[in-house]
Amino acid sequence: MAFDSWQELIWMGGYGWYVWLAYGMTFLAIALLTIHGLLTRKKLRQLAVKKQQQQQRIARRKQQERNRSKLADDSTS
Amino acid sequence: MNNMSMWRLLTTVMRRDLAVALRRRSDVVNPLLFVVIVVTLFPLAVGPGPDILGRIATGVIWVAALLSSLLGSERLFRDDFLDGTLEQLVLSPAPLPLLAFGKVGVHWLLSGLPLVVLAPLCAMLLKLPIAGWGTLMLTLLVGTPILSAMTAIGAGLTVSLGRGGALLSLLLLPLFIPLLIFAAAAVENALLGTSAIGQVLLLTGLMLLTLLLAPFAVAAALRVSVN
Amino acid sequence: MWKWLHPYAKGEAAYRLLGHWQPWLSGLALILVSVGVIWGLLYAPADYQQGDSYRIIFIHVPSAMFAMGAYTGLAITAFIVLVWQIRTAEWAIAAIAPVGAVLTFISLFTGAVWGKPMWGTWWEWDARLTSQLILFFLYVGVLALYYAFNDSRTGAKAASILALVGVINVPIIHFSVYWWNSLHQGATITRFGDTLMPSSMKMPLYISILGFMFLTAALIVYRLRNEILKQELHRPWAMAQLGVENDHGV
Amino acid sequence: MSAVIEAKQLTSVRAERLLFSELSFQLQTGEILHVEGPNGAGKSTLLRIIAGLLEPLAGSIHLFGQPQWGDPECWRRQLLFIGHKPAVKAELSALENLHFQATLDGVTNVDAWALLETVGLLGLEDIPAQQLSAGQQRRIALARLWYSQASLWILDEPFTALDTYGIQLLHERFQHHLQQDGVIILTSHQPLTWSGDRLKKIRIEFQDDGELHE
Repeated sequence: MAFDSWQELIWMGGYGWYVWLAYGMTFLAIALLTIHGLLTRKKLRQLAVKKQQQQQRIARRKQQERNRSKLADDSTS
Repeated sequence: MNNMSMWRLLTTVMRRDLAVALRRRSDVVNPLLFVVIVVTLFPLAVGPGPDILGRIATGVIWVAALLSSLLGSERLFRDDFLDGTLEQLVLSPAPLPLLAFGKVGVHWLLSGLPLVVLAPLCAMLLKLPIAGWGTLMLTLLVGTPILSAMTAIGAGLTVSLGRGGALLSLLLLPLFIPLLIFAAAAVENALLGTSAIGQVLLLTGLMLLTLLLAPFAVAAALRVSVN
Repeated sequence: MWKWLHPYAKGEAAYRLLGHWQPWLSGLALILVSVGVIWGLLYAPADYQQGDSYRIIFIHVPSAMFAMGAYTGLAITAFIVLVWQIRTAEWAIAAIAPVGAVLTFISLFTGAVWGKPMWGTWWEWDARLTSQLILFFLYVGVLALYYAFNDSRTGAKAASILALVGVINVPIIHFSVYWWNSLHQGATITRFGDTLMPSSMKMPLYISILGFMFLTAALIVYRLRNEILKQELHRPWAMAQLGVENDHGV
Repeated sequence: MSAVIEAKQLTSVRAERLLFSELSFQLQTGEILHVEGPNGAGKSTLLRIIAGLLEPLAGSIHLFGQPQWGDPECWRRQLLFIGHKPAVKAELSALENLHFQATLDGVTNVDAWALLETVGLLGLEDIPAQQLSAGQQRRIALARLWYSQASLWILDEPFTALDTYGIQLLHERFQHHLQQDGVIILTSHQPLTWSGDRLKKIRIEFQDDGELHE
């Protein structure tokens, strides 16, 4: 251990502000990059849900059309 | 394809570009006026004292040259892209890098070469000691072809975007830094009375390298852009 | 019948492969960076000249190294894009560039903060910082060009051309900037002669460098997987990966 | 009879939308292919793919049995592409445009005056193209057809902005080209006044669920 106490560690021989600023910013930047990745994934999931709903709507409409034409066939026959 | 017909295609592309440019003279003249105006602004901003003006003269002239090269970049491919000429160039039997080289050549003739001629005027306005004039012109002579070639790469990449102005400067200006450094240092050396031959040779080497490689990059960029 | 889907199927394979790597890369990155940084901050001795301010080196040097390393990776990927037209490589352009840009930013920021106690100024036109700044501009250019196009394929190709032009220029820029620096500053400030470092300082630095290597790789892989999902969202496998049941054709 | 051009299993996706898949066709000497379809269906994309301006997602194109990118120079000599952008320089006159274009097409002994007369631009040769009408500009672009030595013509909406006489003129030129064993691929919203089995048609439909799915 190069430091005897917490105070000394934070003080860093008078350079504490610079050292911790550098480390803090590094951590922040990497954290932001990671969070951005997570947010992207969340957005993708929302998009996927939207797409799924769209496909379900299309499928339902096609089903209805099929039923209707079937009904029409039945009534004419 | 034999050399004769390639040569003819190259000169045809160049003659056509020249003919078009000479009918739109304002497009050619405006970037040059821009340089003169920028140069005029500096004495007004930092004061007309010869010591400070003389110190910054080379830098100002060169930075103005870089910016004016960007200003004139639209002329390279914009109209060709809009009227369909670019498609025809891409489909031409001639190698596209060769045609790109021709277009870079015309751009240099109309934007780089006039800057060399304008240099003494700018040097005079900025009170650059006369010892540096020759070297300044020499650096512009070997440096502006690099400007034209690199600008063509950027213009080729952004031509299909329509609003490429700010983007283009973002892409290109960092790549111009070595040019700026060596050109300024050459003039500095000339002013100090030492030899500037090293830097000028270095710039010449850079120019040859750029002219050798850039046409291929321009061709690749244009192929992407006609998509 | 949909034979043409074949080239697209690679997206899924790439996604799965990267998925296998992801935990290892992230885990190693976390462990090694933690060890390197804590060792460097707590246990490494203070420098006899710079005191404790030198401890910034344990992030500054690795981030600067992999800022450059990522650009080399970007250029290699760009080459693959232009020559073999592999779609995963196209997506990798979008994944590598932001990570590289952030690493460059970190190295710039830590360099500036380190410079303040050393040189008494936040920004010194030191050769290393200046060329790092230019590298940052190159990254920004590639990103801006990529996102300027509506079509991601076109964007990836254009950005690839720019990255290759950039990588040819990087050595020239480095050379010119170092030369320029030697011209304008009689005495160059050397921060740390690597050879003079005692091993008690070197060890944590090496561990940190190794950690940043895995960190860079992990971040890139994570973004690349996101990018693959984004581009392949219309496919059932991608939707399944996101936990959305795809019942198309029901 | 050998196939002049053969397209195999072409598939194209633009902006994440499927335009056409597994499109194949074959043209023998003297045949004309009319690509039909509504706006935005991908007709221009198909033409650009055949011309070599775009790459298909899958599939291949052969000209005289040679693959498209085998010998690009030869390929481009055999091909004449006129897109809906006419490639006419607005600042230059009709005569200059013709002159430069002919040289770029590799034709040296072209009689520009005769060409101007053929396409009905005599007397307008000095005027910058930007002052001519859209139809007249198209005539400048189409004048290339009269000296072209390429065997494959790819024309995107060649009849646009032309008057009845111009259309008739173009038809005659097509007839001549086909008689000389040429091949034409074109898009047009106008019905072609063609009879006989020389005319082939393919139709590209607008895929309203052109989303990519299996």
